[in-house]
Amino acid sequence: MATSPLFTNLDQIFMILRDWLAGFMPAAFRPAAGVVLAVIAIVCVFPGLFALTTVFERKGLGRIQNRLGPNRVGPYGLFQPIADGIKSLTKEDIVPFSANTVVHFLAPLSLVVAVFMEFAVLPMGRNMVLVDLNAGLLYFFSMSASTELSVFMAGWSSRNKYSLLGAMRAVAQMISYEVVLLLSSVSVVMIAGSLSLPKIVEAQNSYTGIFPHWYIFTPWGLAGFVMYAIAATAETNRSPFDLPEGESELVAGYHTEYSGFKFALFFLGEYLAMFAISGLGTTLFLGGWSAPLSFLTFIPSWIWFFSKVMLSIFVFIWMRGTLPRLRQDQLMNFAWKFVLPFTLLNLIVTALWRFMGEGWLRWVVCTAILVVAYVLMGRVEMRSEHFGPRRYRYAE
Amino acid sequence: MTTPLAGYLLVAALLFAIGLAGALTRRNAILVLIGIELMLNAANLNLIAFWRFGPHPELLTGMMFAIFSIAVAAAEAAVGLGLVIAIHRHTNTTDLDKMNRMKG
Amino acid sequence: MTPVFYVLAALTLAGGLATVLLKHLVHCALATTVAFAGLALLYLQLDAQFAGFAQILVYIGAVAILIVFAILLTRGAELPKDGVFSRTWFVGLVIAAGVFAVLGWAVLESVRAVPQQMAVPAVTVREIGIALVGRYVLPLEIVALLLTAATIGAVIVAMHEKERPKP
Amino acid sequence: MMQEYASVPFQPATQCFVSPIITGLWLIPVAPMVASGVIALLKQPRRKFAASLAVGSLSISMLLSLLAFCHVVAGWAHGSVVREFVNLTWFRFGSSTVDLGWVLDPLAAIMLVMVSLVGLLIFIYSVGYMAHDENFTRFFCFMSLFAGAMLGVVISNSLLLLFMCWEIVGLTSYLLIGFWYQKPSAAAAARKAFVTTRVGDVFFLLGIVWLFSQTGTLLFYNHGVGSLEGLALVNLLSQHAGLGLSAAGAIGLLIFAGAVGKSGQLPLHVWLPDAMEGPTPVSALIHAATMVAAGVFLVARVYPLMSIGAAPHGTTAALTVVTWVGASTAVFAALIAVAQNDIKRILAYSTISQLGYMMAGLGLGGVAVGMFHLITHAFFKALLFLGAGSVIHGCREEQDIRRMGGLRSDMPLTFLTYAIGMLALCGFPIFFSGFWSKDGILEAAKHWDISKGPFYLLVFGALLTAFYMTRQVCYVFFGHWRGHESAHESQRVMTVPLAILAFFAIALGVIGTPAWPWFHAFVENRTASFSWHGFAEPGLLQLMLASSLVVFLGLGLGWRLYGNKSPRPEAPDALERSAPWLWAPLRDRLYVDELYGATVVAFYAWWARVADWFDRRIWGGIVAAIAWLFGLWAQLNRLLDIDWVDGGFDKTCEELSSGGGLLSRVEGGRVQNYLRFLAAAVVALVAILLWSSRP
Repeated sequence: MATSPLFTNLDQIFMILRDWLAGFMPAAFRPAAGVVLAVIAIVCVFPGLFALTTVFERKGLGRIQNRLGPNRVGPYGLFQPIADGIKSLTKEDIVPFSANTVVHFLAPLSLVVAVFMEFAVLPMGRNMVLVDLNAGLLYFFSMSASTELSVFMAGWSSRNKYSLLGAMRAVAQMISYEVVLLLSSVSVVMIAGSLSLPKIVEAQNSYTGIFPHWYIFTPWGLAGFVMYAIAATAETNRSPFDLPEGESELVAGYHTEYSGFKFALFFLGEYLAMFAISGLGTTLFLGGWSAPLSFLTFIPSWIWFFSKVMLSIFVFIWMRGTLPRLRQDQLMNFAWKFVLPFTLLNLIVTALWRFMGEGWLRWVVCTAILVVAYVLMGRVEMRSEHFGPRRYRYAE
Repeated sequence: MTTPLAGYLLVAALLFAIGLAGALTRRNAILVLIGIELMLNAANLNLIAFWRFGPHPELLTGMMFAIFSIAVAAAEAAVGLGLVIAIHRHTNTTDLDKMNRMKG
Repeated sequence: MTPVFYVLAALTLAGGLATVLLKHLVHCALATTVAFAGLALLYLQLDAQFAGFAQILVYIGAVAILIVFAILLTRGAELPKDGVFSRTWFVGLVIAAGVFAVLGWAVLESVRAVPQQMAVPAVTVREIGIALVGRYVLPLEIVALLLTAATIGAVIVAMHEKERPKP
Repeated sequence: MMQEYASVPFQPATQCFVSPIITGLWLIPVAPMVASGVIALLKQPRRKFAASLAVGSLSISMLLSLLAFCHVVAGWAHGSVVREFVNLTWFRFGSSTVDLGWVLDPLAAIMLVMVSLVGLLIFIYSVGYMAHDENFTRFFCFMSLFAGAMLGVVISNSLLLLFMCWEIVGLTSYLLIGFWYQKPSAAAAARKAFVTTRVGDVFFLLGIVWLFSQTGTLLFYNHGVGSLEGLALVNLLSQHAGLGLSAAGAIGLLIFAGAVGKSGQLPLHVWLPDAMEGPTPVSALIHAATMVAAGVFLVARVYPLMSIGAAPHGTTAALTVVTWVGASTAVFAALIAVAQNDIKRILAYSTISQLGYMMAGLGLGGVAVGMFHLITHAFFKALLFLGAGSVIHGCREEQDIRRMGGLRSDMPLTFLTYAIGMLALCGFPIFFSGFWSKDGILEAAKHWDISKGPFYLLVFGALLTAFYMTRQVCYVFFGHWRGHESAHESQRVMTVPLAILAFFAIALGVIGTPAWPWFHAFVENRTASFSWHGFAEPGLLQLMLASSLVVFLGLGLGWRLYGNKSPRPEAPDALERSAPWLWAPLRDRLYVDELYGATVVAFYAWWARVADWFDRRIWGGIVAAIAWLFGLWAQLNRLLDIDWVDGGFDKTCEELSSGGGLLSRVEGGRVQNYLRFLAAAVVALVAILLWSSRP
């Protein structure tokens, strides 16, 4: 079934489309044309997804808070994003008087560009990857790292203490959780033996019986995925880690002073970052575009990828609707005293897993180590770190 | 049509000189550090260029050297900036011309 | 000489110059990141993917941020009153020029000795990894040690002394 | 380069398929060791956590041991291979490599289960026993370390690894005997134990070195090239070490010397009674059940070395030595035990004598006979010790049996279990495991055709055993209470292990009866079959009858002398009244300690004095003379300095400082200046370099 021509055509439909379109070019330019087409596709698809997600999020939050979301524009308010887009395009673009104009202008651009770059290495389906770098993971992280700077630029150039504080928080938080993000994905690299994301997906794309070999179904994989999810939430400044934009404390964080289209750009950037990071998580732990059960492989791979991504987006929204916000010191304690050590331990466990060879023993040992460590660190040691009132160090 | 080694070396040399100039002429300690970072990067460019054009690129020597020196540079930046901050807290200045006392 | 190379070299050097010349410290820092990015692209030109991405990750992702933090922590953000260049800036300039002269001379001297062969080495990350844990395992360990020491040192140096006398 | 990766230790898969039970065998000893490491890091108040960690880790290793045991039994039942091992290269120098490894065979499997089970019970017991001690966590740290090392001894497939674990065992024994180091007696006992066992270990080490030099490997089993396998043994047998011993026999005897030290055989038994200074669970675990058994286990492990070259039903010089040492120890210790008044000392001496039995069993009847007695003894002796501990606990730390009595009503459960243990030790017929195991030894001794001496010795030992155990029980549990304040039964956590041990003390006999010698078959890898004809061998029934008679005789004698009459604590012992000439030497432990004191210790003291005298007089004198000379010289120098040198020196200094003043302008503390000088210098240097290197 998985080999019928219809299936393959459906699965590869975008490839076929691209090649067909590129076919109109003279042979010399075809590869370039193919790349350009792919880029265009990415640049069109994900903003569209972003538009949908905004409605999705607002309505979802509405449901969680027991109210109807936007429901005026179009059927079920589906055209809301269009309206928002028009609004933000037509609004006046206010730049504070004392702002550092150039930087203030460059910040959103660089942010969005860097985020778009991240999508270049994500395999969104069988053969559906723009470039298959053999250092793909590293590339992804380097791009996501370079967004921090634009956040800082935005915060600093607005000459507004709320913005600056927001930016500082954001940067500090992103840096400290980026470490975790990297380390938790290193364990996947250790097992898959490659930094290239398509290869990592291939490594997970096989089945015992009907069950897939996704890494999340191993002790270290599960632990790594949980750590990754936490870090990803913090990395994208989403609730409960959304201190940088904590309305109650600093008006809107680093994009307080932005309005109109630049603000829209920031908004877009955040959501794209969410997509990208969920896509990476899907690729690393949830088997990328591979089907969850062996008899479901007839459904095209890209559908699987996007549905997994949207699922994790839904989880993001869910958490935002449910969890209260942390405090800065709690955030940092959590990062450095619990998440990071546990991730490091997870690396060691992965190494054990790698070297203990096949057999049930490694399951027992790895699970035991992780559980014990979790109990000791999470329950026993963090007990002293109970989230009590804050001791202000500088308020003497 | 490819770039010869000399091109890269010249760029590296120029960058090194710029970094040195920055380190020598600016007042601010942080900028001196930045200049030193630039010099280190120029050196890295050299290393990688030599690796690429050398007789045995498969041995990875130059590349490894560059990677290690990146790591070391990161450490250096951390410690250096830490020192600058400590000094600033101590003497309330980052101006090298004012920082000329041998003892705090 | 390819145009790409020219563009990248120009970008890098412009970033470097801006770093040295700009008045405002934060601008300098940002300009530095431009230089770093240009260098990373040059590495890619030299088929050194890994080094290039590592460069972006470490320098733009970490060092630049570090510098910016340092600038803000030392109130370097506002402009100094008496000029940004030190009193004896001229000497420094001369010496730098001298260094460049000597280096350039050296390069041009040695350029004819360099073979122009261009065997594109297909270096995968895997090989780099094997080399790292194989031939270069000792440097790797030492660097790990160094980084640890540096982290601790930086923290201790920059930490607030608690028993500071109240002014 | 890939070759190097192929020899990464974590790849036993380089051999053919090995089940994870074998590859994971190392977890058994490692679990308690890790636990002890963690406990060592804990703070004192974390008592509950420490205890649960120790017990938990040991129960993990017990489960794994059971798994391993079932694995071996299954392999044996299917007639497939029963000995599997994993070897790793530790390091190599020159051409020869030093390998470590672990092995799983019937011997190891049985010992694993025994050690981990008894150990676990004792751990649980000591949770209650040590509850009031302030060094609770330290105790469990040492205990777990000991358990881990002991399990390591059991599974190790390399004499070297075995020796390491052996030494850790010795160390923990030292630490635990001296656990209450504030008691000087305890500290002394610990030191004594350590030093005495060292004496044996030196010979052991010699044996190891000799073996390595002869065979080039320390692995026991390694696909036919191990040191206990054909090639090596034949090679060892072929060469003579004098005294009618082959190299194999000589090495075996050297290793046996180590065993003598560890399990308190005749010349080196003196430390074991003093070791009772430690907490009672320690005495039970280390000095009754496991560690002292390690010696016996070692002999059983290297048995091929000793038995090689024996004719069928014949024996070798080495085995003869083992037999005689064991038999004489058995009687010797039993004699002393008759006249002791400390409840734990009596048990200690009985342990020594039982170990003698085991050694004799090994020498006479081979591995199975000795090991069977080891296993049964481990259980009932642990039971007796824990019972003694419960008695001591109940009597407020009273250890003198003359100050107890009538406890059978005060602590019934303890009395019941203790009685079971005592009967098992005496070898009460049919129902108790001790009977069967001891009977096996006696039978073997009877058929020994070199001499009948050991047989009579062992029978006499059995008589004595029954006698002194009866004496002790009468003193402790019968008559009326002679202590200070009344006794009380111990709490549940202590009595439950007693009950379990008691069950084993009875039940274990079943697997070793002549009718169904399952145990022997398993150890010697034969097929076991049940048939009553086992009893039909000539002389077996008579022998059983005789030994039962002996036991009854001993019990009767004991009851006759001590039964149910409770003498005042100060009153002389019944036996003392009847035979003082016999009593005195027995009470003083046949003067062995005094003998050592008069010879070895005295010699060392004398030697120390001589060395001291040398230090003070000869070397001290020389040093003093040299010092005086130097003093003189120094005076001279001083005069020179003051008069001539200083003047000129001051002048120079002034010059220098003025010059330095000039130079210090350069050191303005300006970082950038330094940098400038640096750069300028570099420019100059490079320029010169290039200029000079121009064509």
